[in-house]
Amino acid sequence: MALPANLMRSPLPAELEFIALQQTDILIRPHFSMGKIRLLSGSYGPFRATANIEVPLWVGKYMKQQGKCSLIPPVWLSVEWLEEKLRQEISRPEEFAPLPFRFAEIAKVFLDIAADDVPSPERVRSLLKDLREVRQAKTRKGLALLDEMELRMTGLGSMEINELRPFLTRAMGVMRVLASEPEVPASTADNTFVTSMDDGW
Amino acid sequence: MSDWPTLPGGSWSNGHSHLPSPSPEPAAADADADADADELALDAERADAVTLLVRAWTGERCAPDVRAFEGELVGRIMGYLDAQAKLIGVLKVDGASEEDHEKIGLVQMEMDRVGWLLRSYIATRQEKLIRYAPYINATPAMQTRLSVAEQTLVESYQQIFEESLIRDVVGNLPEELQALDEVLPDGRSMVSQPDLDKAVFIRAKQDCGPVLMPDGSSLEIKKRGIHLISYRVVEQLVLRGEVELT
Amino acid sequence: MDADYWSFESCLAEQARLPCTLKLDVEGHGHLLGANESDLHVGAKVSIPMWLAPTLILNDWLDFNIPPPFMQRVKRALNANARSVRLSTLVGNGGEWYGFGKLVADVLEESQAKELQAVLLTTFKERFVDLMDQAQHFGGIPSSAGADSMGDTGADFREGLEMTERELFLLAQESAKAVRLWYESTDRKEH
Amino acid sequence: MSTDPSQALLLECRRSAQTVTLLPYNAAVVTTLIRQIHTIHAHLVQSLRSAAIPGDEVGPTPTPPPAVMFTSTHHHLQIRRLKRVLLVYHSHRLNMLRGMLHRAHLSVTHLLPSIRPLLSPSELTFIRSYAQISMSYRAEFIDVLDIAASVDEPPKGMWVNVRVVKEVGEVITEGGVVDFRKGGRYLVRRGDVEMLLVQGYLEVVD
Repeated sequence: MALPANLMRSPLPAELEFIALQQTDILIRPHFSMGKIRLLSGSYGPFRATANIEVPLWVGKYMKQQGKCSLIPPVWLSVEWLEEKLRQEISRPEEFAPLPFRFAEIAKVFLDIAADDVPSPERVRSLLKDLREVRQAKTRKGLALLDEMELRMTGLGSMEINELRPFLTRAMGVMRVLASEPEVPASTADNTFVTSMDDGW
Repeated sequence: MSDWPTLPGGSWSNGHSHLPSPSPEPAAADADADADADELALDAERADAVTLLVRAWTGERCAPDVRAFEGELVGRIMGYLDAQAKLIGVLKVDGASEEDHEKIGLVQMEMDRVGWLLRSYIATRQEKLIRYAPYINATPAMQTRLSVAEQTLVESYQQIFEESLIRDVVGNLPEELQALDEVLPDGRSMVSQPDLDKAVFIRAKQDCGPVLMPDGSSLEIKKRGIHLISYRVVEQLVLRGEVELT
Repeated sequence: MDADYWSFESCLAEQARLPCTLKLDVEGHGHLLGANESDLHVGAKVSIPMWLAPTLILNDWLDFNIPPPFMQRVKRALNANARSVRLSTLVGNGGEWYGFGKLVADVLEESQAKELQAVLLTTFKERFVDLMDQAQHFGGIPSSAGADSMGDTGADFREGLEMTERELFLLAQESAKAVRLWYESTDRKEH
Repeated sequence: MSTDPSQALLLECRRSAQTVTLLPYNAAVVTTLIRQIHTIHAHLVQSLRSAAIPGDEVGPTPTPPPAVMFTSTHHHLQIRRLKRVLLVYHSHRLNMLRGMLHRAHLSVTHLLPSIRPLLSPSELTFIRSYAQISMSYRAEFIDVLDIAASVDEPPKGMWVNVRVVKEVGEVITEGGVVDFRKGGRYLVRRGDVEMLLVQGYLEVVD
């Protein structure tokens, strides 16, 4: 395969992380100065040691790993915000509390390479884990509503959707076949007979 | 060596390179989280070349069908990568300033990332083209979605694939059994085509109003709504960009 | 369950045999039809693979009744508790219960077909959520052996599944494992 | 019941897919099935010829007796079934070969030694031709990108500036060959020089 079968079935988690790194803008506090730089994805800078500046998450990660800046966590990546979301998640069993679409990927990058920039990172990590489990239980309840036509999953994040994709698309395919009109061979005796005749035998 | 449309000369070190569409300043993150969940839910609306490539890549990876090849975008990105590679080659030799070293690292990193994204986009298409080669070669509407190089690849693939099956199988059968494109009594065809009824995940970027379902019922698609639904039902919404595959 | 001409699973599914009775006299290839003597007469018991049965039935050369995996006692067991029925025992290891059921429904007359398809669909809807639970349970377990704390590897659960369910279980397990490995992987070592 | 030849081929496909391994080409069973098709086809032609009442060309040909139509329909479907099994077996193998070639970065010389005895002559031709058409497709991009390189994992590697502390000489890296001369400064992927850093030949310069 030009692309392995499992990739054809669904993007990998690492690929979703790549997209989050590319498509998410964050604030960083540089510890150095550098002139403006124009890249394909946009132009960034000039960088001054005093001023926070917005860059794509992959640029922030790159500079942080070089010890050149600290990352400023988004407002939702905090104990207060996540505790409130967890309460909402638990209090409304019928729907998913709105979270940033790529929250799982963004949170992981922050906690992996910039935990020192995140206040009480371990508490944030465990809140995220709790949120994941509550939402997973909700997803399972929602699956019971799956039919061959459609399933609404508003509020789910990209990583949560991706984990379900191969299983759900296949399950829906099975239901569609089971519910479909009979696939009946159109041929009747003479027709089959005729086709065997006019095949020039 | 194919001549990729290189960008007007640009040496990034003094910030004067002129990309055809310098990206608009990225939308500032909305500080007040709850004020507008919209900002949280949808990616910042960006239109730079890499964002467009991410969209093309996601569309190709998540759609059962072969999409139209993004020839202009790919050409532009190839030109950019070509120009940057030459620029970095020059700078590495004659010793760049400290600041240039900084910038080389970032530019090299972006080239790695964009290079991988482009290769993955091409490989994803290649896999679908090869799987449905006979159908694509027999359907002009599909061929228009391919680059010239892809058309050549798909035509030669069908030829060598069928040659092998002829030598090992059908070539050794009675003459009236040698066809490789028969339609069976129950309607199934030997020429497989993309299953447009396959379910896909979509995320609505705006209110799309009601959509007609195969059983005649109608489904309301609201902004930020996420649905697992048959691709055929939402294909037009996807192609018009009102919903995105995810 | 995959109807594509080039799918070997679809070919295998069509090998399932349907017990039928002959409605005409035929000489010379009884053995091909799974009978022991070669000349067959009206009423002879034959077992026909599903790639052949539909056409012969539609030409009114065969009669058949609902095969064992879809008889009343199975329906009663499914009605009682669909999740505990071991479908693999009904169609043999590697058999497709749903796939075979749909092929049979395609040759039943309309009302019987609708009724059988309803049984297939509700059974699948009731059982498939368990597939996800078990897969996430065993796919998501860090220990390499994929066994949970009680050493249960889910093998017993998987044994009872028919082929389509097993395929779904593996899809869910592969996906749960990929996400778990991603959460466990870290860039920290690069720091 | 003993597995009939077509079942054997299909189960080989399933086992090969589940274990992701290419099995030896089963020429014996393939030949048996092809021979079976010819035998049945001969019966079919013969039974059709005997059913057509010779000389009566005028009126519409009367439909032959049910038993003959039953037999001819059975034969007709059986040879199409056997043809399908053969085609499915062969196409499954060709697809597996493609995957193996891509994992070998389209290098036939690298791939062949390990699988050559497993292949039918036409499969060998196929894999060579496939490598050729893939290489010419690759040539379209090669001045900027190598589309034969693996795409399984997005790039994570980070770039670092290093200085050469002890003489190293030429090293093959993902980005090509680098000649590390003592005292020189180079920008390289961290992954490529991890060992040289650990052994003190190179040191990271910020």
